[in-house]
Amino acid sequence: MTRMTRRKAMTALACATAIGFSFASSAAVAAEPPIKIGYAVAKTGANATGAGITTIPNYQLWVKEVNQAGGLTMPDGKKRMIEVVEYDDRSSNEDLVRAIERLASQDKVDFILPPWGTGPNLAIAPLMDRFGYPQLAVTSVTDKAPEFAARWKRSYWMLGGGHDYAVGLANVLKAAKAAGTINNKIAMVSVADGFGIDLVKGARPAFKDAGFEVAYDKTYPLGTSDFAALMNEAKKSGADSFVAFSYPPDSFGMTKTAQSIGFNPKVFYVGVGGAFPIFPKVSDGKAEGVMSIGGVDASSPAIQDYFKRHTASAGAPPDSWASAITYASLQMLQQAVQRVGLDHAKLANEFSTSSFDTIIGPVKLKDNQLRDLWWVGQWQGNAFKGLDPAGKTGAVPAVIPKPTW
Amino acid sequence: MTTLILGLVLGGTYALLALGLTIQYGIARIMNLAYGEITLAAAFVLVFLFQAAGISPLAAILLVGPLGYAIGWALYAVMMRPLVARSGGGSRLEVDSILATFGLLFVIQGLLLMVFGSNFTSIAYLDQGISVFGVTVALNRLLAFAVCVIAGGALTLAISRSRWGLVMRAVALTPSSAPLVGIDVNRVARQAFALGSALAAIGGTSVAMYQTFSATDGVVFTMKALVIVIMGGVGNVPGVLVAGFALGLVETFVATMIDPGLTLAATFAIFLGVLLWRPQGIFGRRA
Amino acid sequence: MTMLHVTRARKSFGGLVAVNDVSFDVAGGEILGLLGPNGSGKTTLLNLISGALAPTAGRFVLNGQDMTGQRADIIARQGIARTFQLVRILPSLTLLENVMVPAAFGPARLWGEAVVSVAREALEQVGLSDRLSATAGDLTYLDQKRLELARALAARPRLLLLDEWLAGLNPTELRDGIALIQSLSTTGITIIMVEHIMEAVRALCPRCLVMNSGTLIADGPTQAVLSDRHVIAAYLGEVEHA
Amino acid sequence: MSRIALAVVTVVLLAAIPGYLSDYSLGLMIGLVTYVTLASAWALFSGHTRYVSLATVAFYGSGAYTVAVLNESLPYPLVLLCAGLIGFLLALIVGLSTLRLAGIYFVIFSFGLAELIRQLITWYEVNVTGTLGRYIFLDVTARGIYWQMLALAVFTIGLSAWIGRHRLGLALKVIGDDEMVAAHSGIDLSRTKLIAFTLSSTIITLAGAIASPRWTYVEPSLVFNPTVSFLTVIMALLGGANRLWGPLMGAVPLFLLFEWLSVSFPDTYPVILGLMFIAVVFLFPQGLLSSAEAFRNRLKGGTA
Repeated sequence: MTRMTRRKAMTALACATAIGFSFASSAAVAAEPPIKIGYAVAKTGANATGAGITTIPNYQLWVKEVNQAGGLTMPDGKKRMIEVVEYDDRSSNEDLVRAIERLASQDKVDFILPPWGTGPNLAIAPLMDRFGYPQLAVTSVTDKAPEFAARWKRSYWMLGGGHDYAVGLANVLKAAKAAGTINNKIAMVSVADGFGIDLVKGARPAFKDAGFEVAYDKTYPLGTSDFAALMNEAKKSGADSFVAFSYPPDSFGMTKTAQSIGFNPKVFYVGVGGAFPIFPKVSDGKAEGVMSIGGVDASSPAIQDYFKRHTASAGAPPDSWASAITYASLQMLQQAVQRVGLDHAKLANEFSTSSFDTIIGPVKLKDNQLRDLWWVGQWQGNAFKGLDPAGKTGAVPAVIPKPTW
Repeated sequence: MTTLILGLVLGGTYALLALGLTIQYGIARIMNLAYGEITLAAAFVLVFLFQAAGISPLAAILLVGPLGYAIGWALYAVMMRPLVARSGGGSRLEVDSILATFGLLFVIQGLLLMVFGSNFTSIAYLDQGISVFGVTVALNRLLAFAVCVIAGGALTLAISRSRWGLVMRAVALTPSSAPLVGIDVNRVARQAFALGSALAAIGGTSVAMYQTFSATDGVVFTMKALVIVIMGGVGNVPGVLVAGFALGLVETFVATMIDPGLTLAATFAIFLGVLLWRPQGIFGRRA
Repeated sequence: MTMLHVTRARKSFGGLVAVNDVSFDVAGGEILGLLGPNGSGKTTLLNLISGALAPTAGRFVLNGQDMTGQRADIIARQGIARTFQLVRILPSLTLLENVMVPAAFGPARLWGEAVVSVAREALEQVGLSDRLSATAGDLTYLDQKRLELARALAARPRLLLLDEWLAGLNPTELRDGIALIQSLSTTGITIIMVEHIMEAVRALCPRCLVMNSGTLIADGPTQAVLSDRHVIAAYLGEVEHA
Repeated sequence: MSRIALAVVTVVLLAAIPGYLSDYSLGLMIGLVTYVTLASAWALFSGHTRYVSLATVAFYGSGAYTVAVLNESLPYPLVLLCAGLIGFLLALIVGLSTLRLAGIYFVIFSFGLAELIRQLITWYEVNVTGTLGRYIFLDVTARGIYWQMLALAVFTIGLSAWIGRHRLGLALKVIGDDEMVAAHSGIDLSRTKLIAFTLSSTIITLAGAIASPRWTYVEPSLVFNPTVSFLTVIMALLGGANRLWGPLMGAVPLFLLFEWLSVSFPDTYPVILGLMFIAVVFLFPQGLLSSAEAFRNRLKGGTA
């Protein structure tokens, strides 16, 4: 094979001033060899959109910031620049597996950042385990996280499971029902995909336990583009709450359809995509009151600052679900390296046992999982704010009923 | 009633998407796998014009349509013509055009990714509801439906009544003997391909109004269009209209009465069924 | 002894009746001419006999065996071989391979040495044995015609259907072609040939059938048939149209 | 004889290399051998008959999915056997119903088939089993996968070679050239096509089954990725689908090229890929092997 080109982090810098700055700083630390960090994410194919919104911009932002500050600090106080090796997995697990093998055995990178998505993270888990690399799996939602964390000792699962999100939503709705703002009927639709099924399986018992009747409960195939029939049925069901465990294009399509047919449930909840920065535009500026997965502590200065930096770097604000957590995972890496260096066993131990200070607040993993997450969020003002768990710092009370479109 | 109207409106958007493909494949004999990408490119251009230049999407259609025509013309002249010449009218053209346009698919998708990024794109335009016989339908869908009916109706008329249509039909039926009566097959095929591209672009602009899309969605459009074209009978404009409406009705019906999870399966099952029992299309004539 | 027995054969396409209740017999070893103006249904009749088309009605019996409505490959294995009006060779195969095909899949179902020697023999019969490994697509028109005949012969057929095999040849080639078919007749093969070239018909076929608009209008010794009033009218009618 | 000896030595060498390769190179070899298998198996049916099938992934994915469903309840060899059987039955059903379609209709049908199977499996999983996304936890190492895939590739090419000398091979070629002549020469069209299609599809299903343990997690949308079908077609056509070694000659350079492009130009490679694709169609209409042969003949003969 021909020699590969490394996309050095320096060349990835966006603006000229930044380049100048990094030259200056890299000259100062020229003696230290760079740290090689590799990742393989989808730049083309079905996963490219998700990776392009949540994963890649955060990797780029973090690398840029670290290198502008002179690099990663090692335990001995010396700084080493980051050199990035990146591959496109073409949204194919076969290519992804090969790329990880390449990163580990050919490029011998110091650390591998995870790909986007539940399937891809699972596909590389056995490999990462075999090579001994810690895997900070952020963008994978799975109820089996405890099982996986036990199976692959150096894997960390940081976005919870479908069950968690379903229960969180049930809590929010239960409170609203108790307050008498909504009736006991729910219209629920879900995408026929691993993600939608996980959530809907958690939601059915959770809603039942909370005393709800699921008046409409249907699954639609991945790739559906027209929701008129579905939304009309949901509207006719008489439910005050509309819940969709959906993917971004579907979440958007349903929102638009609800608006055009004048479907105004008191609770309007969509799945992935609801917390995307594009959502207010999709909803024609009427995102207020829409609920979705995730959320951020909008009052936190760290988060506000992160939103600003992300906007400056990527040209768009981050999504309000997995983006901040992705960035936080990189901060964990940064701090762990500073404490114990690049040894994989030591890093793994550090991730499992220590706590870290990140933009989402102090983070300490429990059984290799991040459990302190926002399960439900809502658009209020111009931000997507966390609702549940209600006791979490920064939680806001839910606005129910949602203002009409 | 609701099912009927929703199904018809959905069917209209489907049929609009398929109109161009049936002309490209039926008359120019090019199986254009990059059809969806052309649709998508037009959608991106519309959004760009709307957001950057503030041009109203309705006006933009008037711009994008001719642009699609020009691009289709150029594509045919540069890329397809040598393949057509090489095949000498044989069946090789089908395989060659599939392969070449598959490459084109990558090129356009790659360019879209580079220029517009991988993000979801969406504009809100005319998406307020409007009541049609008591059923609320989005205005932009209705617009697509109207464009479809007008374009489809005009095409049907033009092809069945005008001299130009006669020439088109002659080329579609027997490209080998059309030159005998003085028809420049190459010119007609180029016109048809360009017209198909223009229709694809118009379809794309209407998609941009009602749907969120990203740069990797093109294949979805191609497949949908293909299903409809095959069902309606290749090159058969009224057939495409009816097949599009039928598909919209079936999907809506299945989603309402049976299970939304089976809509796509139903689409493909019908499609495969049609292929097996009437490969010339529901409305095609037996060869 | 009757080799082929056709009873009230009929083929209609939609409203158009291409073959209209045609009945005739062919005796073993006979060379039968099938004449008629263009579009009179001759080729369709051949297609019905060879199984390329399924008849709308009628019966076809080959050597006492009913073959009505059978698939073409089964009929071929019963010993009927044919050439096509527009010559159909297998362009990407070599000459030898072309000719091996019916020997391998036809009535004899030969393979190995046997199939090659049969194929060589057939190519020799038509005078192409010096170019066994040439690609068939590269042949001239006449050689393609020869190849097609060799292919039909390699099936070792009991009944050979020739569809205007002599058409498009120049006078010298025509003489060679007629001689070739004549040499075949000595092997005892039965032939039905659709032909427009009267010279060839007179030289080769003791008996003729004439069709017009799907109907059999004459059946008898060639000389008598050709001077029949109806036959002349049919041909003259065609001239007027042209 | 020396040819066979050469082939044996090559296979032995190929079987021995995993010991000397890095994990990545081994992964690369697995991918390479997988596509050689797919392209050769595809050409087994489509190469000679010229029925361009885009159903490759329908079978490949079915194989992978079978392993995902059965890997916890049956021993591995039995799982493979089941996968092969399912591929065989599926091919039989599909073949019986579709092989009378010609030309573009067959192409499109085969494409729709993969989508239909994917939709049906999804619907079944969602509504009947209530899970979507299955895990494959098998103790099959990368080397194990490589050896199995290599064996399958050798078997496929061997089978193609054998068919090429057998009457089935001749029958397929004739069908590819002219079905009318084929029928009139006594070839049973449907039976011949069905046999070749079933053989080819069963091998493809097995390839999917063998490759699947590398992915750990399997979902219909992941395993029924239409790109696999397209790549297979392109590789076989590039090399020359009607030659024994054509698919291999197409798969090896294209696979390496894809890998190189995606590694070196992660951002622009779709455009480059597309352009090359078009170039291949224009420059090597008959496949690399034929073009190479024509070139050699020109050098040798001087005049054509």
